[in-house]
Amino acid sequence: MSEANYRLVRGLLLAFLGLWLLLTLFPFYWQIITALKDAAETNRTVPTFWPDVWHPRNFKLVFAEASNFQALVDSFIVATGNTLASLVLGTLAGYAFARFPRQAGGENLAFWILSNRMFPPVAVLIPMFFLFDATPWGTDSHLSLIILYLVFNMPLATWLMMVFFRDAPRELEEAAYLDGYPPLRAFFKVTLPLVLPGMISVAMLCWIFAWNEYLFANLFVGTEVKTFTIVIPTFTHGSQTLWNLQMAFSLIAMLPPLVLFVLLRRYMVRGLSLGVVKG
Amino acid sequence: MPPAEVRSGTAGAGAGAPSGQQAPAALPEWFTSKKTRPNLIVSRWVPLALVGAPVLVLFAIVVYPTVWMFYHAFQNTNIMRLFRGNWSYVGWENFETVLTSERFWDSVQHLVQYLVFGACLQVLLATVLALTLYEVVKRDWVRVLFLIILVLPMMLPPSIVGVLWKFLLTPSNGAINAALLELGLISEHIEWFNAGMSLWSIIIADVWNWTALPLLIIYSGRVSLPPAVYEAARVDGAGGWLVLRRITLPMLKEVIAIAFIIRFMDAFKFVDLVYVMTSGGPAQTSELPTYIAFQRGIREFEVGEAAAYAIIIFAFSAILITLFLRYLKKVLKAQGIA
Amino acid sequence: MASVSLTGVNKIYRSRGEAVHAVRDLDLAIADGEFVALLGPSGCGKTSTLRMIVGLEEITSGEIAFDGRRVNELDPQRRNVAMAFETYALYPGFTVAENLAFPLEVMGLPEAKRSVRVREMAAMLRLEDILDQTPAALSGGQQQRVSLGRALIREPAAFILDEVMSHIDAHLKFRMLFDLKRIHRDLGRTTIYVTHDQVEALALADRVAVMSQAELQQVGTRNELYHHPANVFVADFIGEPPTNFFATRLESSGGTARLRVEDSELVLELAPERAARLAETGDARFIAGIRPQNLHLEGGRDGRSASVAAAVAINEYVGEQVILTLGNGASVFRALAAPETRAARGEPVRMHYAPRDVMVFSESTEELIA
Amino acid sequence: MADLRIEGLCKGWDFPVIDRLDLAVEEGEFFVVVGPSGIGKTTLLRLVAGLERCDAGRILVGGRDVTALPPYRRNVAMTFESYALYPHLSVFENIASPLRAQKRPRSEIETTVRQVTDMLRIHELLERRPGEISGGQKQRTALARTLVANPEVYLLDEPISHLDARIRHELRQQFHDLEELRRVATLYVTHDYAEALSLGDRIGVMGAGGLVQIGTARELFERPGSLFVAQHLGQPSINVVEAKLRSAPGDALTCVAATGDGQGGEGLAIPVADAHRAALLAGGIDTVTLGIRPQFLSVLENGATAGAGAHAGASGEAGAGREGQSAPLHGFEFDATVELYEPLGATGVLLADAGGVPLTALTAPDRTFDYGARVTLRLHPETLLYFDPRSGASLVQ
Repeated sequence: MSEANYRLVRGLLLAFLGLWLLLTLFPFYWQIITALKDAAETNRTVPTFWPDVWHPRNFKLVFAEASNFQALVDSFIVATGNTLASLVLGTLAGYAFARFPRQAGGENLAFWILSNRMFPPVAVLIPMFFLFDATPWGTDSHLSLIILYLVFNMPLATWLMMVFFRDAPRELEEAAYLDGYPPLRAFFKVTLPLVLPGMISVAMLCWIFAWNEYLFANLFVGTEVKTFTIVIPTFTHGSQTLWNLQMAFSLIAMLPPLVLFVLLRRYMVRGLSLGVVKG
Repeated sequence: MPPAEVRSGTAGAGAGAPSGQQAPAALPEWFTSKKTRPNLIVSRWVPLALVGAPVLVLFAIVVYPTVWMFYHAFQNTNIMRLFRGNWSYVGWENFETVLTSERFWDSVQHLVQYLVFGACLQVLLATVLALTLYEVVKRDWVRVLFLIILVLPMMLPPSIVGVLWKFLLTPSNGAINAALLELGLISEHIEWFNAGMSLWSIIIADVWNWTALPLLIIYSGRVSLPPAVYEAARVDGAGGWLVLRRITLPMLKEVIAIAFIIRFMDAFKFVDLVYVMTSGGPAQTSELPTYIAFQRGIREFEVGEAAAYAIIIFAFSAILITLFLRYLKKVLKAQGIA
Repeated sequence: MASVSLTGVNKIYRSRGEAVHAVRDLDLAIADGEFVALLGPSGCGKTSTLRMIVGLEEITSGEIAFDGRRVNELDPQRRNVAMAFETYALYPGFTVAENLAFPLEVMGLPEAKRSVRVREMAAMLRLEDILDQTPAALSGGQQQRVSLGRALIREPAAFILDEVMSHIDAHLKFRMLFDLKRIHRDLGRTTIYVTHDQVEALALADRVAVMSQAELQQVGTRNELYHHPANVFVADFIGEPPTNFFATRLESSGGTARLRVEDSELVLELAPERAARLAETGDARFIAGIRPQNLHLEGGRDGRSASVAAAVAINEYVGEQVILTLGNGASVFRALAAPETRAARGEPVRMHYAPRDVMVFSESTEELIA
Repeated sequence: MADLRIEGLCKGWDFPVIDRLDLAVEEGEFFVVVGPSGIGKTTLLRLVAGLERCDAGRILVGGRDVTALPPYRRNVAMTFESYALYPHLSVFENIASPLRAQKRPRSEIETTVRQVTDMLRIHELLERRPGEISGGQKQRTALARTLVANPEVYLLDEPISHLDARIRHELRQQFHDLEELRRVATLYVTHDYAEALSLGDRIGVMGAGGLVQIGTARELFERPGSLFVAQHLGQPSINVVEAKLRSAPGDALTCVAATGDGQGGEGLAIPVADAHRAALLAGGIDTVTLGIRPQFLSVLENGATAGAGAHAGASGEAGAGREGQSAPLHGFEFDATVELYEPLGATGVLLADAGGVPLTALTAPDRTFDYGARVTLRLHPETLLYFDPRSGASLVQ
């Protein structure tokens, strides 16, 4: 391939990348301007690409219904509760896999734990539904979701924490033993601070996955507890979808994960590429 | 020849037993009889306890349900029988029902369509985009900015993605139709949620939503390739195409394969966009097997049949996961991580 | 084969808005077929220099020319230099044979000719047995030889080696040094060798260019660097054990001049013509340096007419020799002695030296005066 | 204060690494273990520290059996090759770490750390993080951390091998001067023979499985018990030449060196010194492995003594006279062809070919030799070492 051709190909690739970026951004653009239109404008037969009338009151109107705000609170409780549980269990197991691989059941057990993340939830959901139905707290509760989300978050936390603990030099811990610290004190003095950045990224990932989860919530909760993800598709007034309110509410709801992602992107990208698995 | 060569014939081999000190032919008695004593700083129960808690949890929330499903796949369970406790063994009947139903085979066809365009196309696109981003875009901050933008859709919950695309694709006054009309690419509205199109709509939303994942994986893979190798290739005189063909793609092939398998595994879990955007409709034309399993199991309470669906999906998944883990293990070993 | 010349070369990096001057006004001319070592501590700019020569780094200002032809704007592909990397940079999926053949493949050489050349190179570097293995299976020493072979297999304008021995065991290193020297003798290619290890540089190179803090300090043969170091840095960096330095004051009485060491009772004699040169500067204070191997227990021979008294602080027997650490007042200095020397701790000794072996540096500029 | 005793220590993974090793380091003794990399030196230290469990054997500190104790109950301190400084703690907190583990009062920690850091001249770095200090300073910090622990045994793993020449010499001096280290039992591991010879009160050379020879620096260098020890100590390494023993006229004995590659060259016949003859004859063997130290090969040009002012040159003669033997001063002279010459810092290394036998000689550094030039080499037969070609054991003690 000649030099001129090579340059042409580079130009084409660059153009394609630019186009893809525009296509990626367009839905966000549409979401934002719709959230700023009034109801009448969203339902015009020819949509406007720039609002005729600005209508920022949508963001206030969304919370006129108290249950919408409650949905965000419910989502927050579930995501945070699940993150804490996943992190504690995952950190302990990850440490054991990293430091005592053989005594902790070895590589195969670690891989088995990871594999749980990848199995289709259909195999789990139906029996879990009947199982939780029989418990005192029932299916329609924070706790049921907190436990269910462990299915995908705990294996992720375990696997990632194992990788982070492996990266933390074992010698530092050994130096602490020789300084006279027994194992538990050495863990808190040396090992834990070393993996703290890793733990933060794991916590963020788990939190975002739990915050965003739709399928389990859709099937399990809906009356006592409502997460925002199951509320969003229900923004209707009669047979009319209230697009502007729906878009405004979804903007508010997707803000936490986006902010987390942009602020902590370095950790997150590392976590995502190490985890090589999505939720 | 330097004098060292007279005796140290193994000098070139680097580390190893020093010359003149052959390993004893017979191993000492203590060694042959030694028990593998764990080198533990803590009691041997500690690692077991640390690992035991998550394993128990997984048994409760994954293993037990899976076994339950296996059991009920061979029972004539439905909701009433389940509550009365009077289901009974029916052998392969549930599987027969599933495998002879048109609904199932249609959904398999849909799945294939999704795999080709939702998974293969995404990995292909992701490879091109990731390598373009790394090789052609030179400024660091621009790369980071582009990467953030590309990954944004992944951070959204599926219900927002579904609702957003449903809105964008609304046939009468949706933004996509309006834009296409404006640009003169079409002359009349596309009916995105008609029988022939609804699955395509889902696939479009999915490409927008998830292409960033293989992109991120492949991009990270490219970043971690040793720069010195590329410098060596430049000094050796190799041009862009040769480097891509002989060095970059061969070194990335494991990573690309992993991205592929991940997207394939995801395909068997994929169901949330179907729920939000079309609920499988119209007339079951956008159903995937996973969706039917949920529908039959939890909405229609045909537990036995749903279990049969689940087991079939489970089997395919298991094959893929085993493949994936085996491959991942190999790749990690090669990189010295595991 | 080509000569390489650098004229007024500068390299300035920008990192976080700050300009870092990595190489400053470097002039260096390397003759066709010469072996030159670029020596300096880490971060002195030697690797940047080398990368500019190869073309992996842009030249901020100045000119680099091969055979008088400016190459500043040329890609590495067009400069026709071969390079061996510190990290070896072997192509991971390739076998050893494929690694060696890659530069030839790029040149478009037919398969048959490639394999002949690969076999020749493998014989020269003793790689025949491992041609089918991949780099991951090789030891550091083997990888290093493959990387050398990949660079040598072409006929480049210049051959450039970047810290190629830094990951090699000491025992193996000696052998590799001999190999490299022999290869250079046989092929006679222009070679630039970057290292932080003075032993490697002195052993291999026709001339050594010493760099520190982005600047070239001195270029010269081993004897020039050893006996006439341009400044305190070179005198300190070249030589092991390191040179002894003393802060001194010039003292003249009865027509002879001496250097009195400031924090002890040591007095260093000066050769008359050197004393005159010191007097010319008009300064009173100087840094005096003397190499440990120029301090002797026995006097009389080789013009060792002067001596200093000291007490033995440490007697280190290291096999081939003894390193004596000596003290007088607050001055601590080292001397080399024959291995059978058995001076005990605290024992008083007289160390003899030839006044011409005392190097004197300006206190302000640290440059060699005499 | 206590001594360290190791009895029948065994450790292995895929193959035995340490096989029935016995060692006693007295209170106040500085014992250096030297050996090639990967031979198990670090494993030995880790066993003593308690970071690895031995498969058999006992470790006693001050008579107390610590074999079964975990490291934090052993009262030993160790520096790691990688320094193992805590990156998230300041230099002060790193050094104070053992004192904090012992829950000492704050004021005492403060004073102890100040004392140690003043002594090691790192008192200005206390607020910095390990990432912000140089290699030499890291090493001093690691050393300070072990010193404040006030242990019964010091374990030092390659503490200075990764540093620049000047700092290495400074720290070597520090190890000689530190009273602390000279008060208790110290086990120091290195692969650098010069460091070992310089520092060790006694030195153990480690080969496969354990210590091959233990002795003072001079014992090991001048009377190596085996070829392995001789090869490991000295740079450039000792010349090793396979040779046949031949009776010569009179009752003299010569060894005839085979040519290096078995083709070409007429070999080299070197007379055996009187002092060695009896021992060699008693062995009843006809082939030996000769060891010739490069510094005992003097290079003459045109018959004149070369290397004026160089210790390497001078020591050849002096070495011949050691042990008070009445050796003929002229030694044994033979011709050789120059293969390569490398001037190093304080010495030069000459590769020569003597009748097909490749030899390395140490010379004065400022000489020049041309490829292919003829030189005369001189050798004092008393300085030769003889080894059994099969076992590698020394034949003459």
